[in-house]
Amino acid sequence: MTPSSMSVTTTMTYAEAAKNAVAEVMRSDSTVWCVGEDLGRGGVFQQYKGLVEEFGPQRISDAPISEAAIMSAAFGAAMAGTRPIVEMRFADFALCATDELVNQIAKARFMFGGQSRAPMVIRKPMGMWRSSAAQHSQSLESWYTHIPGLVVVCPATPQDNYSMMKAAIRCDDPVVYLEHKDIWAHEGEVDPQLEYEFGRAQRRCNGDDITIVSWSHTANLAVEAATRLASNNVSAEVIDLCSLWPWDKKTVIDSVRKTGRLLVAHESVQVGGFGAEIAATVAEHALQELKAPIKRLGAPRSLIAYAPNLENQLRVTTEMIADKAMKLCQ
Amino acid sequence: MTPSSMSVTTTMTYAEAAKNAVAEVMRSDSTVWCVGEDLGRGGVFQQYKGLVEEFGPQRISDAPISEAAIMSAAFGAAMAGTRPIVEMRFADFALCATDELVNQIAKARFMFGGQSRAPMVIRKPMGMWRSSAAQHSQSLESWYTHIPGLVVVCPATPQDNYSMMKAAIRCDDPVVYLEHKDIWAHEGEVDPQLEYEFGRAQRRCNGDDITIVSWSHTANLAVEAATRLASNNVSAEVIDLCSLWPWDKKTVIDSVRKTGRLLVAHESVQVGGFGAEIAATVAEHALQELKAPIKRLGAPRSLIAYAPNLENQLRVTTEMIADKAMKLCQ
Amino acid sequence: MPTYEERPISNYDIARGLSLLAMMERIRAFEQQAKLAAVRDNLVLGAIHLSIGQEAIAAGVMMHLNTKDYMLSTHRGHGHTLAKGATPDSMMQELLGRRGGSCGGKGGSMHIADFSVGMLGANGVVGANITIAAGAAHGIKLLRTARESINGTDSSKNIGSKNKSEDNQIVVCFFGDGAANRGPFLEGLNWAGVFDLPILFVCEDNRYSASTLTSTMTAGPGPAARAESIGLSTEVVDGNDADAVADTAARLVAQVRDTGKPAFLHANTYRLDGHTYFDPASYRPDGEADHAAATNDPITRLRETLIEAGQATTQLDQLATDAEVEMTGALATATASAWPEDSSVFADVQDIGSPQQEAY
Amino acid sequence: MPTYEERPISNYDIARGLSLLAMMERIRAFEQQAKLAAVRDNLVLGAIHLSIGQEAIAAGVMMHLNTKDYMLSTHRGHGHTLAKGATPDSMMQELLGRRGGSCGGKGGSMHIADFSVGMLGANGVVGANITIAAGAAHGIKLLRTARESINGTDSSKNIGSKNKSEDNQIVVCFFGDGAANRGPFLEGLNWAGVFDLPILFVCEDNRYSASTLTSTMTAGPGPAARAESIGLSTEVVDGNDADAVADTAARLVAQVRDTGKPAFLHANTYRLDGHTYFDPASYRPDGEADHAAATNDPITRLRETLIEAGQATTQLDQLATDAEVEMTGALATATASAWPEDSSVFADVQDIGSPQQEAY
Ligand SMILES: Cc1ncc(C[n+]2csc(CCOP(=O)(O)OP(=O)(O)O)c2C)c(N)n1
Ligand SMILES: Cc1ncc(C[n+]2csc(CCOP(=O)(O)OP(=O)(O)O)c2C)c(N)n1
Ligand SMILES: [Mg+2]
Ligand SMILES: [Mg+2]
Repeated sequence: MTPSSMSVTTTMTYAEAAKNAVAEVMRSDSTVWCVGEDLGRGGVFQQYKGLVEEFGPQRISDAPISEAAIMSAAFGAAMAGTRPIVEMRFADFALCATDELVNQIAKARFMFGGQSRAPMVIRKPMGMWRSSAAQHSQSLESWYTHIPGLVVVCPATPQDNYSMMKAAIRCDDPVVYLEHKDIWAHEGEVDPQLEYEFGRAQRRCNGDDITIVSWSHTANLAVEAATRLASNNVSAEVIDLCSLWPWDKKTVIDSVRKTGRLLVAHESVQVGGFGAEIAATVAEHALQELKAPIKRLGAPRSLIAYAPNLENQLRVTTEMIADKAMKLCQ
Repeated sequence: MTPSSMSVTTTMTYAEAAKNAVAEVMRSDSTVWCVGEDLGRGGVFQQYKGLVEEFGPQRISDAPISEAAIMSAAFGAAMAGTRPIVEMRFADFALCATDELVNQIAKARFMFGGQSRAPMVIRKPMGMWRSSAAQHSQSLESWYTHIPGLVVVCPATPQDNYSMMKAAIRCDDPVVYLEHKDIWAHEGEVDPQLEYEFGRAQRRCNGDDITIVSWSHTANLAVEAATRLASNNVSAEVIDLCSLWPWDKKTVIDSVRKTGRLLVAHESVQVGGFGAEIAATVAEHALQELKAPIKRLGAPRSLIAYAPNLENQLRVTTEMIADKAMKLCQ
Repeated sequence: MPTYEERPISNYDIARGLSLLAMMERIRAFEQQAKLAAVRDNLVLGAIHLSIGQEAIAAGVMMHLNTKDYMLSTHRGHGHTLAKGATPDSMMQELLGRRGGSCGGKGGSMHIADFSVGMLGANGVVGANITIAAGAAHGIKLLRTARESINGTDSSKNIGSKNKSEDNQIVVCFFGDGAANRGPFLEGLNWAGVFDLPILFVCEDNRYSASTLTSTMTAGPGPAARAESIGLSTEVVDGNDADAVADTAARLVAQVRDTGKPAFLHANTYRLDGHTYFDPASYRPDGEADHAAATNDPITRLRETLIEAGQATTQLDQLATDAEVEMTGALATATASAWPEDSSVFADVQDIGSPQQEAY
Repeated sequence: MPTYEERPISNYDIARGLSLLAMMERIRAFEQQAKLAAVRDNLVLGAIHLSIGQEAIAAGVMMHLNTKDYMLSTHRGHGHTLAKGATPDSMMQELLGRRGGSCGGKGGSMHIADFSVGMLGANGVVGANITIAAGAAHGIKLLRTARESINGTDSSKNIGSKNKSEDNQIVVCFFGDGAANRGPFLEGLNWAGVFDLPILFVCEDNRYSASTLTSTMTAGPGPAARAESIGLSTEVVDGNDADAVADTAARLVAQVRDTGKPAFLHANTYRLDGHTYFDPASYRPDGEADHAAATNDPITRLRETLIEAGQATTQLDQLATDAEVEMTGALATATASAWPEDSSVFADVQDIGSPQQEAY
């Protein structure tokens, strides 16, 4: 975030922040449009509320239940010169459009030797929310980091959802934009002048004893954990990656060099999660500076269950982050 | 591999090995069947050659160009009591059936509280082969390791493709079975009595200076690299993981404890690749024993290009493995 | 696509009518209790989708199936599941995420399933069940062939079993009007047609896909025309006329059993409630739902038919009362049930590489 | 679905016939050279799919397009690409993976594209182009609205431009008979219908999907019936009769331009070669291909028409000779071209997080 000289901040929710960003860009760029199921009634999480009234049903477009076509038609329209914002409703349903995203959108520019561009924002609400069970709760961000051609971002706060949405719409590459479903109603101050640059992490807490790297809603939990740790005299540095591709290696490595300890925390399944990439990178570049083993905290390799007590078994909580960090510092 | 007392080995190709395994199991279990495009003419790589003549078109079933339906219909048939072998033709096309594999097949047993099973072998020929460009060359094994409910295997030799295919068909869970397209014609000795157990790595070379972990065809290159290293007085231990989920942590960690050095080599994109999981696991469990940073060798985060000189830029070669290992040991 | 014609009331099948009504009342009562559990008691945490107003289809189709037949459902699957023979207790326990739930509390409403009665699962992904269902029918066909090849030639099948046709296991697959715009609709119907599979597809056309009027997002005449273009034997029925559904389904189920070939039933209906229990459905034109409730409630309509055919109101009321008692009981049972064992979250992931052996 | 009727030879449009033949000869010659490059010279490393025998469709449709129109193709896209106006040199260079190739040697035959002439790409995934093409048409419509809202009201469009209809940009999307069994067929056609998009879908039905007879894997009457059931204006044509294709396409292209609504053309044809250049196609019944080559080669057929209409054989031969000279030249140029810069493999991945900045 580049702080601006004359900031006028407003309080808004995470959902409103994205909506306001979308509306602002749509006002100035008539090629930007949104497409997805039920958008005309505000979208399933009301993150498009009121937009159809301002921009009309062509630019806030409903869609048939055809995720593959939503993704792919938006791509065609992007190649034709528009800038679509694609709504996938739940990140899980985006799996119905995997060929479209991975084989087509991510590859088009390269495959055609730079002749085409796919400036698209692909919104995929992710994460656990309201006992939604195995098909409505997944966090698959690590998949997309593995696919050349895609930018992958995970806003954790209203400010980020505002600034990163603007950056994503401006971006000429396809951006997989992963909002977390559990924080739509989170409120926060938003400075509309703050600009976000992909690949920049945010140091959300400064500390000397341990580096905690996280993203999406888990980054918020990590900040809470840092507060608890502080009261136990452990000084934790919390780095919110914000974007996973590109990701801010320098900030992470510099921090680990300083603290000598690394914990990566994320909601998604630990095996094959993006935490592994961070751990592996640090193990390659800062091994000598480590005072303790690198730890990861992700979900066990099980499926997300419906019953709340079962679902809770799969959560990475503030407490778990604090405990693990504590142990690592002992 | 459990060696058998009275082994009669036969020479066969990697493609034939799998075919023979399939045929043998089909002879004894009438619920096993294969389904995919063009199977009645032997399949696109002739890996089903002759099977329709023996088992008929119902059990060696052609399919419409409907990967989603092939995957999903096989799943329905599995729940109904058959044991399908699903042919996806190219791993890339399997992306057309991602919802089916990830949201349905992998989750059914758990989501339904153990009421259903999906004993399926999902064959996805992967990897670079014959200048096939970006949509016919991908290696996405790391994706599947991240999905609870899936077994993920990568046979590298005819023996493995024989023994692992048998184990996969016997398995009551869905198995993502990734054959490498570039080695269909590789010949090797196959002992039909050798049994494979998932989660067992193979130590393909013994060594003391460095552990090289790999899988699929890259494991063969790692073995070649070990030979070159030996002539430079570097003793490399080569571990072929064989199955990525479950994977043989113990063998890898024990080896790293012995050698103090780890290089993971794979064909797929390095960022978010399964090499990261291995590096992260070792960085957690054997950090103290490491004499050098953990290194990974995977493809750059670019797309696979058509022109051979470009394609070559993206390859992990024997030479690169040997060089990187050499440097690590200096 | 013949549509249903008026039945002369003289030879009306009262026993069947009563049985349909009883089932419809049970479905209605189950969902009313489920809604109370959600809204009043805050005990249903995930989304539930009610089929209030659509009960005639579940009841009218399922009465022709036995527990060996398979059925696959949607996110709106309570009615189908109950009509297929699942017990309300295990269903309500599942909705509340409790021990005893048919999926052990792991699935909830959207993944409700009861394999013991041939109910192979609701589905949280619209349309995904269509290809799976075609596959279940494929499995039936393959296993039949496998058995025949063990037991002797094809002809033995015709000699051996007297009631051959009733023995022929089939699959029924439900989905909504919105699902007909997803790829699996084409791929699944084509699959069933190509492989001659014993499956009846039932499109429950309630005119809405969540908050969207489906007709605004559907090109051409709709699902039935599409099914016909894929070569399926297709019928259209007033899905709120329980007898019409039962008659048409009887014909189609028998046809599927006899021929082993797929068929398609398009049933027009209306959902009286919101998309989810917390959806006020304010996107509907004013009065639309009220009008439907007043004039086109399938339960009211069937009651009227039965009264016309001579049944006493009190007897019919009793069915509603019985259903309510049964379902209030189910909710009480579920509410009193324990949570699942914590450790069950690591069970039934997979045999090999299961998180029970190593959590990560 | 009217099928094409016999044209009286008296008012035959010779100029158009010659132009069609010239294009067909160029396509044929290009692919013959490409095959030589592959088989004789071993210079084409990836798979190439030849459209020999299917040239009339590419030529007959594309003659009604201009370079502002978009076209999306399949794995079998050389003919489409050439007919859309791409240069043989850049195409052959692409097939050989050389510098100068229209995709810089990164795509090869299966991803051939030339955006400068509105050719938005071949596709390695069967059917995937259908939804993308619908989207390109969606983009056209959105941009038109955006321009109108800047330039004034809708009515200005009717006053302002004299040749309004010809100015209306459209999309043409080609695919094979096999693609009609994939989900994108349904989703893409429905999309185009729902949003009233200016797109012509062209199904090139060569009866085979790789080694499989498509009819064995297609339920019902086939793609045209499916398109009709999705509400698209649909015609069927003998795809090996170049004039018939040109006539029908003229009508449909004009209709799509005028109405802004989608249409569907089903063109029956036959591929004379294997699926890939190294496929012996031994799965075909004996003599089938020979018979087709003898009786149903679209080039031979058009030559016969032209001769009947009074054209001299020598003049027609000249077109073939010219084409061969041109395409031999293209192959020579391509063969002499350098490989792409090694570093280009890291270009055009993405602006942000590109491997040019950091390889991993
Ligand atoms: C692939 C997919 N896309 C979107 C959704 C979200 N969703 C759940 S139900 C529904 C509407 C379904 O409409 P219809 O098929 O007519 O069934 P109905 O709800 O009317 O019974 C939608 C869009 C989903 N579950 N799956
Ligand atoms: C999704 C997908 N499945 C399978 C393939 C492999 N494949 C390439 S071409 C082809 C046959 C296509 O048949 P059709 O659509 O009729 O086109 P034709 O080759 O006859 O021109 C197949 C199966 C593919 N490229 N993409
Ligand atoms: Mg509906
Ligand atoms: Mg074809």
